[in-house]
Amino acid sequence: FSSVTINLEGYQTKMLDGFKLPTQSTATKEELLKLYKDMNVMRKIELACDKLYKQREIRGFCHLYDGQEAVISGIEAACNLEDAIITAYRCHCHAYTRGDTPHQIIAELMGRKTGSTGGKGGSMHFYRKKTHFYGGHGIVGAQVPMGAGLAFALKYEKKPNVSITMYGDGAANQGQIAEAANMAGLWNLPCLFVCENNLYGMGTSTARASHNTDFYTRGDKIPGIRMDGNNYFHVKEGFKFAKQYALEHGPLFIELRTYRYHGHSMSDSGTTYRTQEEIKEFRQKKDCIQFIANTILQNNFATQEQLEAIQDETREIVDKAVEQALKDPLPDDHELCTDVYINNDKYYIRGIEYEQGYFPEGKPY
Amino acid sequence: FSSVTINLEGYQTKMLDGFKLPTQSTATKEELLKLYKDMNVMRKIELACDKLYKQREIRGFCHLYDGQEAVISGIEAACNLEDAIITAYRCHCHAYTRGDTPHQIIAELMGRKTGSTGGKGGSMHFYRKKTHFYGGHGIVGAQVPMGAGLAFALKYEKKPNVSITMYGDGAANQGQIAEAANMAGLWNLPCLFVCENNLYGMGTSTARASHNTDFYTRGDKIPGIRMDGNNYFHVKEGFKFAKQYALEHGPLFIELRTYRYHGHSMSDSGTTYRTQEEIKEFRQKKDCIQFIANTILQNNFATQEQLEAIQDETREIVDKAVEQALKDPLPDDHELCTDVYINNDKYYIRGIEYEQGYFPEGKPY
Amino acid sequence: RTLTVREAINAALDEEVARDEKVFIIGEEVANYQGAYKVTKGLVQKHGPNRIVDTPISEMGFAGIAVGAAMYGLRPVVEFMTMNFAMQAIDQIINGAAKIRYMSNGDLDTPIVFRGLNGPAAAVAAQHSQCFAAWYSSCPGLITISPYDVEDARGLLKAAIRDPNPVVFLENEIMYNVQFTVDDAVMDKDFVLPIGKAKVMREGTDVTIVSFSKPVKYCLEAAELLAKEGISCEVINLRTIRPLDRKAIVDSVKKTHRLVTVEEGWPQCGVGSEICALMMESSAFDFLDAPVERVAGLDIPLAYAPNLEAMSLPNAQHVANAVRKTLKGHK
Amino acid sequence: RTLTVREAINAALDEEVARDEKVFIIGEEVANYQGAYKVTKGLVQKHGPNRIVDTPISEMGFAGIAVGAAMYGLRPVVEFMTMNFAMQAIDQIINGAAKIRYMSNGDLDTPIVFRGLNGPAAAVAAQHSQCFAAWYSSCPGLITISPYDVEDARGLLKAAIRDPNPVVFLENEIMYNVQFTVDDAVMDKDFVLPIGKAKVMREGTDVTIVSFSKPVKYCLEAAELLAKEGISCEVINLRTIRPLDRKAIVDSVKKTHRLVTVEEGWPQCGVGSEICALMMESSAFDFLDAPVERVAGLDIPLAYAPNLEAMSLPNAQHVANAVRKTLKGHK
Ligand SMILES: Cc1ncc(C[n+]2csc(CCOP(=O)(O)OP(=O)(O)O)c2C)c(N)n1
Ligand SMILES: Cc1ncc(C[n+]2csc(CCOP(=O)(O)OP(=O)(O)O)c2C)c(N)n1
Ligand SMILES: [Mg+2]
Ligand SMILES: [Mg+2]
Repeated sequence: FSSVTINLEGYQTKMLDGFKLPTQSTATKEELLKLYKDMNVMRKIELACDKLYKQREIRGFCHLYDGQEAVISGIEAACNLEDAIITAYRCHCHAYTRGDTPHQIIAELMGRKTGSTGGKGGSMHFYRKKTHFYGGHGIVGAQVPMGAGLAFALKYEKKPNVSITMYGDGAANQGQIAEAANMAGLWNLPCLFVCENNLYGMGTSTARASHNTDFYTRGDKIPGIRMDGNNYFHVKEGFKFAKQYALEHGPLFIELRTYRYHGHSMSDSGTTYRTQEEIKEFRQKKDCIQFIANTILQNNFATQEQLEAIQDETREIVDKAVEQALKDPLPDDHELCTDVYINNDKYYIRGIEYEQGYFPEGKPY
Repeated sequence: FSSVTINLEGYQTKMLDGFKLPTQSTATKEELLKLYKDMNVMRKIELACDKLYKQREIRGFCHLYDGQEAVISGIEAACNLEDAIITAYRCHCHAYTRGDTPHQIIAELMGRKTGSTGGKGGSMHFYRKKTHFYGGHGIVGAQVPMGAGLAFALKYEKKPNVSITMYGDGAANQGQIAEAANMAGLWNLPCLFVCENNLYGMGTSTARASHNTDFYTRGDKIPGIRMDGNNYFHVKEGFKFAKQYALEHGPLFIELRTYRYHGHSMSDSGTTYRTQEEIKEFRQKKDCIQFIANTILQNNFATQEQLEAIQDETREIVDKAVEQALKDPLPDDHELCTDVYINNDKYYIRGIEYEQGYFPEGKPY
Repeated sequence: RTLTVREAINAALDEEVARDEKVFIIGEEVANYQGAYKVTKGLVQKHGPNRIVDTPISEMGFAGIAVGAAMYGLRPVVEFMTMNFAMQAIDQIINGAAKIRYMSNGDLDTPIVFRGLNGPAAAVAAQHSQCFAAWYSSCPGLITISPYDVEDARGLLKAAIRDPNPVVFLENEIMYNVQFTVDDAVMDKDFVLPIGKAKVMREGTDVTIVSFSKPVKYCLEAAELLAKEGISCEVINLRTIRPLDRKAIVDSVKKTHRLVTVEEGWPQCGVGSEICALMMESSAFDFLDAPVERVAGLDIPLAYAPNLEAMSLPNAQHVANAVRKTLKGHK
Repeated sequence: RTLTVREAINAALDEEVARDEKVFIIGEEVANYQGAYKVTKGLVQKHGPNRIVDTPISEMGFAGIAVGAAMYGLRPVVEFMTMNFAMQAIDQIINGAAKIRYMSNGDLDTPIVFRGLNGPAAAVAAQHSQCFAAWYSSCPGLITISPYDVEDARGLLKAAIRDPNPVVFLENEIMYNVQFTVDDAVMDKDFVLPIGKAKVMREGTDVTIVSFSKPVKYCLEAAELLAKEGISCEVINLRTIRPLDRKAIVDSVKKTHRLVTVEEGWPQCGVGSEICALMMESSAFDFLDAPVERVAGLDIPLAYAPNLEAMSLPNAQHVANAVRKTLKGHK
């Protein structure tokens, strides 16, 4: 049974004097190999999307997560599937860690019947109620009060769980985050306000959008922690602490420093507002998957060849998913008007032309 | 030429180390007598409204300002009529200091043609563009971004003026204030975010609504000052400093501790969520007008009789205003549809019944 | 039994909170202060602060919190002090609650009621007097209800809270104080009215008058008035604005051949407009003996002065005039 | 000259910023990034960051800042990245801008334009596809414009910026890329179109088709199609939704006796509904030889999948069908 203990860099904190923050992280070989595989699946899903988008198999917005995989991986390692999670539109990998298959995710992006939401939601709208994943939200910042509401419900139902409420550095300037934080603070909600700071909101750097760019300090009287979002261990241990803290004391602001490799969405090259050097620097020196690979290799948990085998395996998983999705049919026509309401059949749905509508009574009146 | 110098209690501040806050205030006899008169006019306007409301001469909402007069008086003493001011619905006295007459104010509350907005706005909606008074706003918090916008315009036009953007302790929890503050901070707008903390937002005490009740600290990286809103001198000197600061450095958060004697609006007795003792305490020991009277008397600027004469004079002013307003007609019928648009005549206005509408072409088509 | 609409709503809330522990009430001043309009009077004393939750003034925030709680499985009843302030939170209502079931392919639900007073009250001027019936009712995924009397308020609010879909429930301040007599059935703990069904308030043969909320009163008054002129009006109280009870309107028009719509909101793209469209596209068209008459709030921001206010809002006279016009036949 | 709608809007903005130093542009990504949809391309380079102002993601905040600046006397042009996000700021648009002149008895004005893309784009699903024409156009005090082509976009945006009233200007993403040929007059620095005037895009005698924004294209296509069947369609591009050019519609119907309305927004309380109401209450009623046909977006939140999306939106076939129905006479 082989495992490794890693020393963690100190956490930057606000109003957490007297609390002992983690200083070490221990991981088994199995955990790391599984992690390496999962992170590779995530990365490859995103790269597949990039390719499919260029082939016009995916349309509309498509916000990729490559570069940020350690964030969601570390969070999930510290929490469980009863902890509610909600995020914005950059959500493919959150769907994966919450249980959607690569095939479901890619099929959804291609608008197929077999996709996670049967082709109805698309890139920005993944959900999985049974593992407490609540989206996948397209309106920047609006998911944050919802996340506080999930925390409200967890507390109301006396669950030993937290709400992981995620948003970006750009979203941080939406006033509804301040509103939600104030109520979470007043009511001691078990809510983690998790800012994924990837340095840009679309084309705007944090300094151009935020008067205060220390996002972990933006909860006013709510304490905060900054974590290294490229370091799985830092995130994982940080979130173990954070979850425990939130259950005992109430909300916490968390900033995760990370980086998105791709542009904001597919129409953004991602190179007009940041330098090639900066991108290179992050890709080459701070890549979160390479960091795991290095840890594995340094501890002789696997050989380079074994890691390459994992790579091949994950490539195959994603390739197969793509292949399958390409063959999958679009949603059935009759799905068009389902699930507008619960008890949908009772509701009149007007057609584009009047007579084409759905009439609960069976015919136009 | 007689004047008095008063030592001020220290200001509570945030992020203003290195700045010299005022320690003294000097006022002439004339200033104080004029102030005493103005504050009495304000108080008596509000008391007249109370009475008129009970006589059913005023309807709807009616938010009175008695108890808080030192706030607006101190601000106006430090600023001038080119400094823009905007506040919420508790705005009768702001209208007065910006130049509306007691008659115009009371007439407006009674919905008369001679009122400040010709009977169209009512209690919550006073404006006076020529002295840069921008309302009078009924949606709690929404005036705050507007105030930042006034500051934006002042800066854009390179004016040596600030925007005095006022809101209540309850309003402080509206997210749009955080949004406006962030932009004001980023862009160095000459904006004073002025929170009139009268301890309650409707029936809710600050501690029940605000996780952080130190309102002067709620601007994140924007510095702040807390002032004694019952003390004219403290407010006046504080705002002289604040205006200068804002012109040189950008926005500032200001909290003014004060108290409203009346309930929130006329349907609120104001006694279910606070104790009689508390109200008595403020009325008897901290009344802002009595404080000025005492200052005048202590410095022999006037005798008790002379102050009573001023009281009589102001009573007469307000009584006459009421008397006149009671006689004034309601708005002319033809005013009903004016000023919906600029170039109003060009616009069709549908009637309650079709044919009764206003047709720019002269007749229904 | 005689009670006011306020009491009816209060009792409906009380009973539903008692009945289902997932139901809770959230909003400004709903608990300690007993409601800004005293609609939630006594509830916090009875059910405690976990079930009756006072919020800061943060409409977008607490609406979003309620949507999140509903997604988890609770059944929030959100009180907006007035629906005017819900405009700050409307994104949460539309993009949060209304669309989420469809977007999630049925995976997520938001059983939630957004309630508050709507439309013109008295002397509160333009920012506090808007009617939102047309806006909300335009949105699929949402149910929009606007009760008139005690029976409506009680039966529809209870139905709304029990319904698994998101509901916007538009009350009227002036109606809060109005008393109605109801029979025992209405006071039953399980009295619910069907959502999406209009009520014929008065049967008639010459003209159909369709309305909702407070103006139903003017319609009934006008009907009374017109009865004296020998005109028989059928008055329909829509109750639900979406799903609109199209059939009830069509059936009535087939009988009366004439239609007047009455609302306090602005005319353009209003509820009356939609009913005109219904006449165009349904089988009722051939039965119309005169064009539909719309009675609506004057197309201006509402003024404060009592005379201007009165001139801006429909009353029984307007309704009666409109009826008479439809009876005069074509223009 | 041939140019795209995007270029037309870009040039209109450029010229108006140059023409009047009170005009400035504010919104997310409008400056350095050149606009999320590149509509403001090159403007910050030319006019500098004081005139072209990038904001944080704070719709309510920057809309309010713009309203405040307008009250002071500036003339802001607010870009919402899409009008869906303006829902967060709609209180500032309605209670701030639209009502303030009336409430202040004419003392305060807000010369301001709120612009952004509106309605369904392509494959962006329910939260990014809503049409707000009906909502905004319901509000007195506000002007609501929705251009179709280059001439519209250029002439109406310039008019909107010069107009002293608050304007909501609803663009369409798909139209941004569409090229149109225009003559020199349109390119004149002072080319403005009259607000409140519709344009007859194609004259015809058998049926009037009324639409706005992108669907005008489908109407023209349908007219082309139907011409081959010997049906002559008059196509009206509304351009302005409020004030609606009622007269243009009425006059056309008096000529053709038949009417079809076409929009991409949801049907209930939509623009088509209002036009049905207009037919009821105007002198056009007696000229109608068939009930009005409404063509509108399907009454559901828009789905992402291409086939479902296509099935949810009107196209030329729907328009043609509707026309044929009106010609078949009564139902
Ligand atoms: C309310 C709202 N405003 C604007 C947008 C358009 N928009 C989508 S993503 C985005 C940038 C968000 O940046 P950030 O929060 O940092 O998240 P990231 O994309 O970096 O993950 C913007 C402006 C939106 N979807 N919703
Ligand atoms: C957006 C909005 N929400 C709620 C209200 C109802 N309301 C009016 S005043 C008020 C209390 C405000 O308290 P505060 O800001 O402390 O100001 P004060 O009345 O003490 O001067 C509330 C809840 C409103 N007008 N607008
Ligand atoms: Mg970011
Ligand atoms: Mg207060």
